[in-house]
Amino acid sequence: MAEAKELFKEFKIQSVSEFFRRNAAMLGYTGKIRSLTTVVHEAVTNSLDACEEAGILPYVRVEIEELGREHYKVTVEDNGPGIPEKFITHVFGKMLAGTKAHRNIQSRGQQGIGISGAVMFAQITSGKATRVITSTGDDKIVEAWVKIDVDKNEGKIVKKEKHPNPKGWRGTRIELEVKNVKYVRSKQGVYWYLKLTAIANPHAHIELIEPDGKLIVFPRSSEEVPKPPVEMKPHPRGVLTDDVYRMAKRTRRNTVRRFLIGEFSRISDKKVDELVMYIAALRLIKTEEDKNVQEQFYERLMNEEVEKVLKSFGRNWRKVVKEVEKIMEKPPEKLTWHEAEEIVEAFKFMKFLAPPTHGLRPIGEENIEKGLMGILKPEFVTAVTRPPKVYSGGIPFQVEVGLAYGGEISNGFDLLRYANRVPLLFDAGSCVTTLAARSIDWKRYKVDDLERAPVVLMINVISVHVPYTGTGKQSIANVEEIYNEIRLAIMDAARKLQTYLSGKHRRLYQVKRKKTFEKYVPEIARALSILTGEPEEEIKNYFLGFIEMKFAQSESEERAVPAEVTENA
Amino acid sequence: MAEAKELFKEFKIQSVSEFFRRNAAMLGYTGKIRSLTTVVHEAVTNSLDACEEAGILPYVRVEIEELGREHYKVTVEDNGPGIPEKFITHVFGKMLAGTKAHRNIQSRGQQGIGISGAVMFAQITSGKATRVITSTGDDKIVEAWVKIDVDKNEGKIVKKEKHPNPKGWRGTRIELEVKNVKYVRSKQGVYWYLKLTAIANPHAHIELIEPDGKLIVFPRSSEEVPKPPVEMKPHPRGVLTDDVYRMAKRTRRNTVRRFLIGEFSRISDKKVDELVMYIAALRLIKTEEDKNVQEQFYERLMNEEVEKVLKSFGRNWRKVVKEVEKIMEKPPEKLTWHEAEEIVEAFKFMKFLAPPTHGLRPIGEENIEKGLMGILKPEFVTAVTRPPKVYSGGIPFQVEVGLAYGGEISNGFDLLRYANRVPLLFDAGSCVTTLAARSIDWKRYKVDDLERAPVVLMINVISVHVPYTGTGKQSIANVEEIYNEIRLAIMDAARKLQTYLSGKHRRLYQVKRKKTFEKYVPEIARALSILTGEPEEEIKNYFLGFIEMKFAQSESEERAVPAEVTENA
Amino acid sequence: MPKSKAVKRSQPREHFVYDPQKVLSKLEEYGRRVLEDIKSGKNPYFDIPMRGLGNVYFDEKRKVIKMGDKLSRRYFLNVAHARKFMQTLLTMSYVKRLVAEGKHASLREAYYANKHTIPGTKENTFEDQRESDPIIEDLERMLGVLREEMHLTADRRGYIYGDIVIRDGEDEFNTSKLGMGGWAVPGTVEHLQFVEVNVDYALVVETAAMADRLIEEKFPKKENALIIATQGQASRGVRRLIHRLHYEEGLPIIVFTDGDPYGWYIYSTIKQGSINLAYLSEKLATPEAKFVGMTMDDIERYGLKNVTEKLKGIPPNKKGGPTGDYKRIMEEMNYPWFQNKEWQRQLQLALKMGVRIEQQALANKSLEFVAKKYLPEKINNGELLP
Amino acid sequence: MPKSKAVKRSQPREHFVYDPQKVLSKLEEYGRRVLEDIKSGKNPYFDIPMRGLGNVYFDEKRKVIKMGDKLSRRYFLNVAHARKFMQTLLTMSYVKRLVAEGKHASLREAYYANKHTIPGTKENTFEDQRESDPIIEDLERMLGVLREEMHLTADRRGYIYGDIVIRDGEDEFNTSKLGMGGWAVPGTVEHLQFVEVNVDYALVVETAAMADRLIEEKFPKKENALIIATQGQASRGVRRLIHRLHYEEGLPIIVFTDGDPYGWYIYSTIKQGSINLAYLSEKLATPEAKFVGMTMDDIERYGLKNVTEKLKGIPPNKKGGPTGDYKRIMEEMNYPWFQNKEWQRQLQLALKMGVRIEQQALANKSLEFVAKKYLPEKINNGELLP
Repeated sequence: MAEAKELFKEFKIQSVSEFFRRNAAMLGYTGKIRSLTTVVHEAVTNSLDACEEAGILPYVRVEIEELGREHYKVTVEDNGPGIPEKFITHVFGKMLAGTKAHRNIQSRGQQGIGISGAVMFAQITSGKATRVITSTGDDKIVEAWVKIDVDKNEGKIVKKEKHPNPKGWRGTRIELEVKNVKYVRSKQGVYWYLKLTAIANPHAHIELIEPDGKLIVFPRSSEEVPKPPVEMKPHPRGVLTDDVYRMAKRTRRNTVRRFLIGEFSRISDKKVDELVMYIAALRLIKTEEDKNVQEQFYERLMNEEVEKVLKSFGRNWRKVVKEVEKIMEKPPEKLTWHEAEEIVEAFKFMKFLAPPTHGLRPIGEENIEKGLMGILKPEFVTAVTRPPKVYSGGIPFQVEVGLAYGGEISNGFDLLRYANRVPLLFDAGSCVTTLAARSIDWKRYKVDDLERAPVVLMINVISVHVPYTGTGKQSIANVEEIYNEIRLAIMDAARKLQTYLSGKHRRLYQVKRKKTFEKYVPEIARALSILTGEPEEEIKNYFLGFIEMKFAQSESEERAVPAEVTENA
Repeated sequence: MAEAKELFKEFKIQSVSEFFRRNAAMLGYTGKIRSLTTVVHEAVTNSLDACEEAGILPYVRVEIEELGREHYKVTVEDNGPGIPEKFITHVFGKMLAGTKAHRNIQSRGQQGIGISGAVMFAQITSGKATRVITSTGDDKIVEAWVKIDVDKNEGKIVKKEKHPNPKGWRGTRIELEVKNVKYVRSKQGVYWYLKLTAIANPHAHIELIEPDGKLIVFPRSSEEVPKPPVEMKPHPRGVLTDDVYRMAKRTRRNTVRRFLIGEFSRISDKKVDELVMYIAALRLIKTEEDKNVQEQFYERLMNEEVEKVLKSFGRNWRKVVKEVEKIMEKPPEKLTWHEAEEIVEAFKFMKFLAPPTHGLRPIGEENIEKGLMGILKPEFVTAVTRPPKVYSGGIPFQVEVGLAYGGEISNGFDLLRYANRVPLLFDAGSCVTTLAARSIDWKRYKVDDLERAPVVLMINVISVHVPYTGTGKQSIANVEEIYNEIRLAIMDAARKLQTYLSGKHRRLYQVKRKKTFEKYVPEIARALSILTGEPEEEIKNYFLGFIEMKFAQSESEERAVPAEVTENA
Repeated sequence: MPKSKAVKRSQPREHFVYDPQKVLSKLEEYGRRVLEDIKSGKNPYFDIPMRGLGNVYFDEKRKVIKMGDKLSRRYFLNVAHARKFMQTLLTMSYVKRLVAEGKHASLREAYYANKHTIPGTKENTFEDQRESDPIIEDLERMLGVLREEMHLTADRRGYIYGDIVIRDGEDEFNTSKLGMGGWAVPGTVEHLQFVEVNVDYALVVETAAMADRLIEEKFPKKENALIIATQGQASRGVRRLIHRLHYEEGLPIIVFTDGDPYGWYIYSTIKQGSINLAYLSEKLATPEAKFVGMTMDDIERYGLKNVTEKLKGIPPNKKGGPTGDYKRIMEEMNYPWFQNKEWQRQLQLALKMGVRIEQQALANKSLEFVAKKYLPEKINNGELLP
Repeated sequence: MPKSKAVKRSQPREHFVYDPQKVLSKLEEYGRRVLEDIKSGKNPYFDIPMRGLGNVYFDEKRKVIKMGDKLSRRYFLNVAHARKFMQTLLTMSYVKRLVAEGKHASLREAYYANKHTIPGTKENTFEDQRESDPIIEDLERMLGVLREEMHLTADRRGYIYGDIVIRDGEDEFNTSKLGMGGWAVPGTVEHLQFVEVNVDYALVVETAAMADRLIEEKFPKKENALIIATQGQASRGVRRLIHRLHYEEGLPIIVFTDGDPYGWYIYSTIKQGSINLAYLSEKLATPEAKFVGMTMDDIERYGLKNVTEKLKGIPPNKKGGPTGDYKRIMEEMNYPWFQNKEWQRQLQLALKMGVRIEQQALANKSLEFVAKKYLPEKINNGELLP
């Protein structure tokens, strides 16, 4: 038997970069095509987010240069706010760090590893540092080569130069050299990724230079910078004890009551009073020994009968309420774990308004239509943005869809999936968007054969917390509330498409209809002539005259209709 | 437009614990039932690994106590080597740290977060520290309460006591208090997990005390401690430039040549000489400007024509080889990224022996049979351990299966999946083991209706690097080499089952067969009597006598066969 | 036991007259109405009594299915109607020519005669016989005449054997003097005359094999019966013949089918007409027909359990049921003419036993059993179902 | 143009004799052999000529399909054979009784007569007629006799009309004096005698509607022809009747079917027998029969394009083809008796045009067209296919 000490001799600390290497797939670095797309995604997302926060109309230029076999240089340049010199290592070098990942906010990236992962990927495949050129528009341009110190687990600038900035250039340009990747124009590749990004961000001008030198421009079709999403205070139904406990330690408020009112949504002064009663009630219920009676109390509490429950414990209840009230008045940093636990437990029994949704930033119907029209050039386009909803009791989300038909769209159904505006390129099969889109009876909407129709459907699911099915974050879980919202949105858009298609078909139909009757006239005339003995030609003329007359009437009746038809044309 | 500095004001560092919270699902903490199973898994895996390394026959006791609604205490106690006091925080407190995750070794856990994840999970759900009681068998028992300092990202002992150890107790007992979990006896729960663990570890005695006080014992059925897996040096085909570069910085060897020979598998002195030629050849090829010619050279290099390639560059080649040779003689820490890159590129053109497989530790046919027999009590059991194979050119793996039939097994097919002996409980549908098992034509092996047959199939895939489909590590990717090996193993086992079943069925069959003929005799006799006029009774007796005679003969002929049948009974 | 005690020939109650002129004038009248409508700028139409269960009722007094008064209106100027409107007129003009010229045509000939490409299109006047047959049915309902009266013949099937003399045009023959073959019943029997009828009753037999068995066993002679073999569901010709023999010659009609929902349906059709042809029941049905077998009681009584077969489909008390034979039996239990305890008992028994029994299963006893024992016993004792 | 120039009645070449004793002695002989085997401890068996395409050949000289000499041996002591062995003996003993007693039974009666539960089991001797019919076929091949000779009758179908006098037992009648109905052909025609045959040829017609059309148009009288309506595929009775009329009475046989693979198959069966019944072709087939129509050439010649219908299935040159009608045509192109340029041309044309044409489509011209023009023209000019 080996000695314990001996066994532990080799015990070493695993660095974050090692963790990265072991979990590359989870971070999007899996497969040669996808890895390249991920690198571009991280850089473009950073650019778009930065522009958005600074209120700048983004101009993003992506260049992919082939340096050798499976060896590329990726350059992404934007006209964003630039990065202050001292933050460069933080932005590009710190693993598990992010500008916003710690906030309760709808964001494009949720990995918390983002662009530093790209830097890391470049480093382990090519050994090269990432070159960053940036200026905030002041008098200097900073050029820095950033690497990750794999032992210390932080970024370091291996070389830095400063240049004058006579023309006041502002923006950031980063160059990453990567190996073991491949540029292919597939639906998982960079081209497709940028195309989808352009559709969802009509305010962005995006350019791509492919390895063969071809320039592709996805032009801007909206001049309006979307408002950046705002941070939303957590909803009492969405927090764990640990959250409350740690928030209490950090807060600058001076009582627990103020802390609760100030740092959570939907908690008012009155709600805190109610909370006190619930906590008191829960304390009293726990003193009850008969399990059945206890269950009944819990149930009544669930039905908002808190006062009755309290009173059923006799006079004692006022004393307990007093005790609990004291908690609310003490400094938050003195809140104990147990007290935090009591608060969270009470939250579960209380009724709250649904969480606020003002932090959600949909693309908007108009912008979706612009995006689809600008990039796909269809014959018809429509979009639906649904009002925000909540899932799992406390997490707000919102669904929007765009539907484009005909024009330059080739036959065959395409589904463009987005989560918080970010295109999802992988794992389409299990995604709630796919399931919802497939569940629609398209025939009802005059799309007879979806697989051969020139239809593009885009779906964007927006949430502070999108429920992905996997850590690759490429597929949204089949949450019932989201599924239903997507269906409603699609059906709404499909109805508009149906109206359009009906109008288009109706005009052809009238002509065809008249012919339907006319063609039978000779047959009818001959038969009636045999039956009645009257001359065939005469009978024919009676019938043709009758048809003319009727169609002249009906044409004028039906001419009123097209107004409704052209609504979306 | 906002100023960049303002935007970056809120920039904060994300702690590892925050990372944990954001990625809990990936680490197995998703769903109330699964989270509890994961906690138990981490603790039990630690215990079994520790025992194995120390050569101890494990005795593991798991107790689940229900403290309240979705609130449990999990206690896991083992008779392992114990943990030296100073390593306690490392083992339980350091996130992203692991005893073995950095080594090239087959291990039960590959997350690199392991038990500290469980500690973290306990902490954020119940707020409680994890209680650890351990002794290496010396004169003291250490009792420590461990927490994770979420800001500093490391473990801390919040309270520690030492006790005397008069009886020389050795082992580790940990107690975790967790909330938001649920104990259910489902196929994703603790009971099932431990049952599967017991089957794959017949040398372990495992006990479970369920929340209602019920004790379940999975007794030991083998007295042999499996040899711990050994570390395997990396195979040249499986390394990236970054690996070579960093290993060179760390090595204690004093030349690159010795470094290569010493720290990689399948590299000999002669191979290094060969490597020199390949690097030289590659350098020369890169000087060639005609792309077509270059391609031809690459191809010839692939065909081991390195000398011819070198010579085709004229006299110059010797000079280049000399230069490369110098690299091999310099101290490894002086190796540049570019040189490491050249080495890795050359590796791709060279031929190597397949990687060594001695580090793989299958359960073994005998132990699988013992495990299945001991836990499931079937009527028939067999197992097949295939020889090691390699996938993706450089990663060794090995497959074994066990097949149990009848006895106390209830009707309905069950597949028990393992990776490195660890039960896989989730995502069965996409797992290569499921696909392979389903692809078998069971009818061929006398299992007519698999879904209703009393059959249990266990499959264990062993590898230094099991290719999981997702970061949840619950499903093995459909890698062709692995798929084929699993199929071969199943078919081999199924053949043995078939032989068994044939023997069993044959005896019943003979009786039935004789009756088949006898029942027609009266009909035949009557008809023949009508046709020939002979008495019915007489004809009957002729026929019955004939059947008796023939079956007496055939019985003796067929009695020779059963020898082959009982082979595995 | 006196012969044919329970079965007696009665007095004739109908005399058949066929007047082609009636059909012609009706056709002309309808044509003229269409012409008047169009001349006055009205959308011309036909009113056609609706087909199907929704538009029939059971005349309890006269015991026949009759057509209700629901109409469907077929317009010229209606996209959904125009083609059928044209087809209706086309068929009407064809019938006018047939009747006027004294020719007969089969349904298929009528289809082909009227099928042609509409000039200037790729469309045919009729694409399929499935288009022309319903139009002819429509005309029958609309004009209130049999298709036979429009000189359109259905497919023929069935033959007869027995001591009756028929005149067909110039020919006169005794259908028991034609060897074992019997006389094949033509598609139209309107023109037949019954010169001599020397039998006591007509036995309508479902299968040709059973009819041939009875002929081989000389049953018609011994029992003084006319055998009418339907060869499955009775053709319109056979049903019209049965109707005429009963009403014009007073012959009792006794039906002998397999003991299964199909056999009982055959009986039902002979007796009351089918739902689809409700409008014809007055001319085609014979409500006074009786049923001799096979019944469910026969299985027990004659020890035939061994040669029954399982009903097809799912019984009503099982999940997904009733389907197949069971469903058919359930439907038959609701027929107005089966609302009597004898038939309800038989049908209930069938559901309960879950088996069927064929006529030919009687061969399990012996070949002559059916002719020597089964039929004479049941018929002469009057053990017949209503 | 002289009447019936191309079609002449010839001298009789066969005289039919039927000897029940032959069948009986064969049955006894086989029974005795089984008994001898079992007595001497040998596994008893029957040798049965194999059915199906693999065991037939075309006798070029005599122009009929004949059975080859491949045998399948059916043992008693073989799990796969035992039940059939028992069934063979059961059926043999039944046939012995039928023939000995001079009774006839239908296939279904034979099935019921032999069906019973095997004592001590839940198994029936026959579960289904699908079990007993093949045994009877086996016996036909094994004993070399027609099932009719074993007194087992097939379902009857078909009727005849024309100036011939038939004696059936005691009855004698002229089949043109039976009104429009004609005479129904019984299942067995072995016992018929042809007293007078006053026609020049027999016209075999596929559909009853067409036969009735010809009768209505008085074709049999005008053209001195016998009409034989097969009503679809010719029954064994009808085929045997055709064979006898041709060989015993020298009547030329002219076949008139739809112009489609099914019609040509009907012709083919009349002419040469079917593959399944190859062993009977000497008694059932009439290789000298000729074919008048419908042909593919008729479509062009008589302007019938409008009333053709599309062939069903996928043509040979399309993916997944040939299926359906196309496949059938391809098969027919390989029949030995269609190996002549006339038939190859017709079949090729059918493939190319992708259409079929029905007899009744001739009604598109006029009702009397077929009787007044189409048939007389083709037959009297000898425009017949071999």
